[in-house]
Amino acid sequence: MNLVLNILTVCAVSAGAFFFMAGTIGLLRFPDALTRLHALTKADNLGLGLIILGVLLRVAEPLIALKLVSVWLLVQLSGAIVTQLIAGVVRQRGLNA
Amino acid sequence: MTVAFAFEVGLAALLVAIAAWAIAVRNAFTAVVVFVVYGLLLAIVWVTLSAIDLALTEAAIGSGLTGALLLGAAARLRPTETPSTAECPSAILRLAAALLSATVAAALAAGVLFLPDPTPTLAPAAAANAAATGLGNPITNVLMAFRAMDTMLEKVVLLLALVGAWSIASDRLSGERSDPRRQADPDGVLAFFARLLPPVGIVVGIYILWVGADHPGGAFQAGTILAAMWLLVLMAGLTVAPPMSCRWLRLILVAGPVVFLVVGLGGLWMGAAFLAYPPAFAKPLILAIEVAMTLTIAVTLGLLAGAPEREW
Amino acid sequence: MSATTVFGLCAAAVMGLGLYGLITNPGPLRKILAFNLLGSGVFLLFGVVARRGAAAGFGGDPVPQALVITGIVVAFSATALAIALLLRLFRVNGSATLRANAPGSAGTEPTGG
Amino acid sequence: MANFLFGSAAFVLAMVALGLFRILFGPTEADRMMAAQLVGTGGVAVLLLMAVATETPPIVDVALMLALLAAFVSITFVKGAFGSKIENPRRP
Amino acid sequence: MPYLVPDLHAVTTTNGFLLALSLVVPVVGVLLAFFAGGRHVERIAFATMPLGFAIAAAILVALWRTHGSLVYLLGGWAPPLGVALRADGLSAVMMMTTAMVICAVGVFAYADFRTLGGEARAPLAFWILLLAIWGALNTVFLGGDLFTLYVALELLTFAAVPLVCLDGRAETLQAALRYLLFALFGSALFLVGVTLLYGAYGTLDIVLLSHRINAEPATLIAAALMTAGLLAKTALFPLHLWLPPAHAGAPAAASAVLSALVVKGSFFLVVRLWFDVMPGLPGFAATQLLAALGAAAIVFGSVVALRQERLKLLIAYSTLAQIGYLFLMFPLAFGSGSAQLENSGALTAGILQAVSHATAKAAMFMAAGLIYTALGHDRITGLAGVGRVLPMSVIAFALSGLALIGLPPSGVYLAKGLLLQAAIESEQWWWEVVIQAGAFFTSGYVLLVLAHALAPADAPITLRVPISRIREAAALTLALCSLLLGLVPWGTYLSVPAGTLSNPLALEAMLSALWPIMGGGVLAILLGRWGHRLARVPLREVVIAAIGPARRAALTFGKMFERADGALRQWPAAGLSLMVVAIMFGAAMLMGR
Repeated sequence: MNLVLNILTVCAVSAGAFFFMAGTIGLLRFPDALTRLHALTKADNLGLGLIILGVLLRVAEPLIALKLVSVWLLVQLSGAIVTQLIAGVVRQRGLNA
Repeated sequence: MTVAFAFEVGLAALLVAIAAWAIAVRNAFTAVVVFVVYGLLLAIVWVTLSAIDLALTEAAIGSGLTGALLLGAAARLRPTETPSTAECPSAILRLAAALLSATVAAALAAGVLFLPDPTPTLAPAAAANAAATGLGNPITNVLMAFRAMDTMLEKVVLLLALVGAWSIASDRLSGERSDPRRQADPDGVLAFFARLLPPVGIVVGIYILWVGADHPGGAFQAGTILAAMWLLVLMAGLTVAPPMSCRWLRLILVAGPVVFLVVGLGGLWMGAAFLAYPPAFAKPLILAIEVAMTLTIAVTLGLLAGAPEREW
Repeated sequence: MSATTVFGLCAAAVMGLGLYGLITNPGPLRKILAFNLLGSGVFLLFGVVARRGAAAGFGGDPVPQALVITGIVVAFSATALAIALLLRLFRVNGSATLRANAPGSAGTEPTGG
Repeated sequence: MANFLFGSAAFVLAMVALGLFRILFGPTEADRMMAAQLVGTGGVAVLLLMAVATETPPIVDVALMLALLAAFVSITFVKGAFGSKIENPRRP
Repeated sequence: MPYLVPDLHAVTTTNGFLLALSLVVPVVGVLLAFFAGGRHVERIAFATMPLGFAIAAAILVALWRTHGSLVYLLGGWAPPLGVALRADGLSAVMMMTTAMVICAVGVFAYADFRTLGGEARAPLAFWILLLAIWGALNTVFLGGDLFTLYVALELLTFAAVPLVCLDGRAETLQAALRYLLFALFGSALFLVGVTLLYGAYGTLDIVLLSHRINAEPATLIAAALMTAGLLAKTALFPLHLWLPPAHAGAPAAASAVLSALVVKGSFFLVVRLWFDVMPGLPGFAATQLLAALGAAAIVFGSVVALRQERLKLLIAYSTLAQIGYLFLMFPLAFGSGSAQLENSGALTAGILQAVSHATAKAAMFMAAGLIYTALGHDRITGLAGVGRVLPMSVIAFALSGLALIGLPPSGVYLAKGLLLQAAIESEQWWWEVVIQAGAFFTSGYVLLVLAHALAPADAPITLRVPISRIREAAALTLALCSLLLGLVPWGTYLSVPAGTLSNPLALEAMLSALWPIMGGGVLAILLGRWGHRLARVPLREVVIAAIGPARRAALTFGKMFERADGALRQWPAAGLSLMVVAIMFGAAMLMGR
């Protein structure tokens, strides 16, 4: 059982780390602000979600599990809001200014 | 060399690189963004140094409120962004500054390397006296009991900073005043967020305050969260900060230190000592002070961090 | 070489950078930022001292850790006051510079009263 | 397992550090803000990984705090970006 | 008597609660005043003043009766875990001075900062900040723990900075911002030192540290950085960039507090650090270096003061010079036998200088403020006739000037005697020269102002605003205090070597003060700004022919100093100076090891 959990954790965390890498590459390589924003937030939120999933498997206490889930929800929420707002700024100022 | 150690070395190197960047970069806005990143990394550093209380404080203050304050100022000061060349120190001055700073830094590094081993510590003393307050978090013990004077004075420092910032602010002038409610869009994303997040934030704040008695957390961290939530609501334009003439606002601003002083003078009156707690009531008294301080800190920090945005 | 030593040296480096920035950066906002870096270097050094003093089941000496919390509050107050002054100066003056008006004069006209 | 978790934390941190180049290149302030947002998310991930790696549950509280305040600085930025157009300093 | 008893196991002494009260009373005043606001602010301030004064007096009495020091353990927690408050003779004397100056300033400021009608910002802020400065200074004087002292020092700064810019003009805002940033620079250096000391010794308690400390590298680095940081806050030359604009631009009542008291806070901490925490550490070279900076401050501050056009700036630069005097005692208190700083007559002299300067400078700023209010300007060349219309103010200025020059029985006269004696005993003749020369410079700028103020007016002067007698009386009282300080029985609180002092009221003593006054007259004639005043001198051609070349040479010299002052007060130069001072102290201490 423990071994299975370990393997699952390793898989989830590795996948999460991979998505972080994808987000970073997107942030660095995509041509303009809006596409970069798109790449970054999606990949990162997914990456964080997977990492939290991997971490959840190793946590026994329900309070901590609750906190982990709230962390993910909070990051989702702020990510969504901030993306919208920053996109607004980009639209107002133009892509390169 | 373990993985953890490699992680720590990498973290330290990254921290120094980012600090150098924040100093070297030309544009003030970029410098502030880099500083925010620095604050986030510093929070991780505090975790690796087993100082969770400090990580909480840094996460709230370093990257949160200070970052917001500096960012707001950078946005305001954008017109002055290009300083006249006369203001930039000459290359010789910069070289001299670099040499002298490097000398001082080297001396400090030597000081660090020469620190005695084993290090003198007060941890055993703090552990031995923890029973006197009944609190499990040694840092709360130090802040609220052993060195309560510092904490009380620090609250006065906060109040004075507020008095200073307020004393130079302009009075509300008609026409010049920009009511945030007029600019804000009540149905916008920000307003939605500012309605959704604060309830969560208040719960987390109360939790951090409550847990601070026995685990990392405490009044200051909780107060900072509440301040951030209040600022969020203010920025979304859902409400306006009350004017300084408001009686209850002033009551909250002095509540923390006043409760602290009353309890402290109570200790003096009862024949113990100023700032001494009667053993039987130590924990409830400390918690009462912390609750009052949390409110005071929240409002003071909110007003201080929001100061650039408003006419009082 | 232990982790505390690494972070201790890191603290010294950050302080050096803060000092350099405080001296050479022309803009007041950048000076305030450099002061914050300098302060965080000091706090980091305090944290290293605390970590070295780990004993009695604590991960670090709680006294310096508590001092850092007080220090952070004081540093934040300082930052807030400095920025309030700076923005006020900008509003009144239209510029935000620390340069004395002309070398050789005291730069200000004193008032009485 | 602790080593794997620390390694993952180091990897995420390295990715975050790479993302910082976006602050360097810009070109817009929005790009720079995005990179800071990345550090926030990445920092939360690193902290959670460290919490399980060192088996120190209170670290989760730090992550919670970061997650709660993640949007705060960005919102200040957005307010500043709009606000600066509206208000101009009074010149003597 | 700095902590005579090595009380490693500190206990609260009888009457120790007075120490806690002396901090609590001003803080309660601050909180109440902030909450109550409006007209109540002044009432609360004026209720706090006698109370605080009484507590300071009670501490003096308690110390006199115990012949030792008062100790109070806050919360009952003994150091190193807890924080102790300690009062020795030095702190008691400084506390009493503070109480006196604050009360006098309060009386003086009432006319300027009275709340009329609704609540106004400046008065509310002024009274709150005044009380906060009081509380912070008392903490500085009593604090027994280096970190508590750091917090107190920051409290002092945060209370002092807004006082500079109460009028909200761009110049004062800039002065306040420079002051704040440089003070923060200094306190950051102080805090680094605190960190290193904690890391090395595991305590920040002054008494415990003094027993544990030894000349390790970390300690030396800490000592050098802390000293440099404190000097930046004290504005010792060449770290004075913030002082002249801040002290000259503030409202008169605020200038009086800033110049008289606030800089003394960090000076007092230098004394605590060197005499109590680490008396054996600085060594001969570092004490010489410190006094050399002081000597440079005297020459520099005085010459630039003589060149000022405005009275308040002249007084601000005179503060710069007077700060220099405070540091002359360090090499003279250095016992060559014990190789450490000793609590001797020289230390007493330093504290006496601080007390004299506090009272005299507050009086000077008050007098200058009244002159400014009455005339609407404070150009020195335009002061003619003031002596006739504002006699009490001019007398207050003159008396405080004479007190600073060292006319017996002033505190400075006593201090000078003690310093000279220490210099002779320790065979440091060069400090004798500096001490004697210092009085010449002081009398130079005092005479310059008096010569203008007492000259007959070109046209009858009408006062813009009537000046209340109470305000003039406040200034005059402080000036008289300063002039009579030599008559106080200092031996009760400070160490005064027996039988060293001649009767200060003897004719001989009076005559000895004439020399500096004459020398100062020459300096004033050579360096001062005279406007058209010089043209009225009888036998003008003869005089000009006689002094012309000398004056031209002196003016070139003076211009050079002014230019150097302008360069040193640029931010990067001041920052570099701070680093250089820190490194030099480190090197000097390393040499003295």
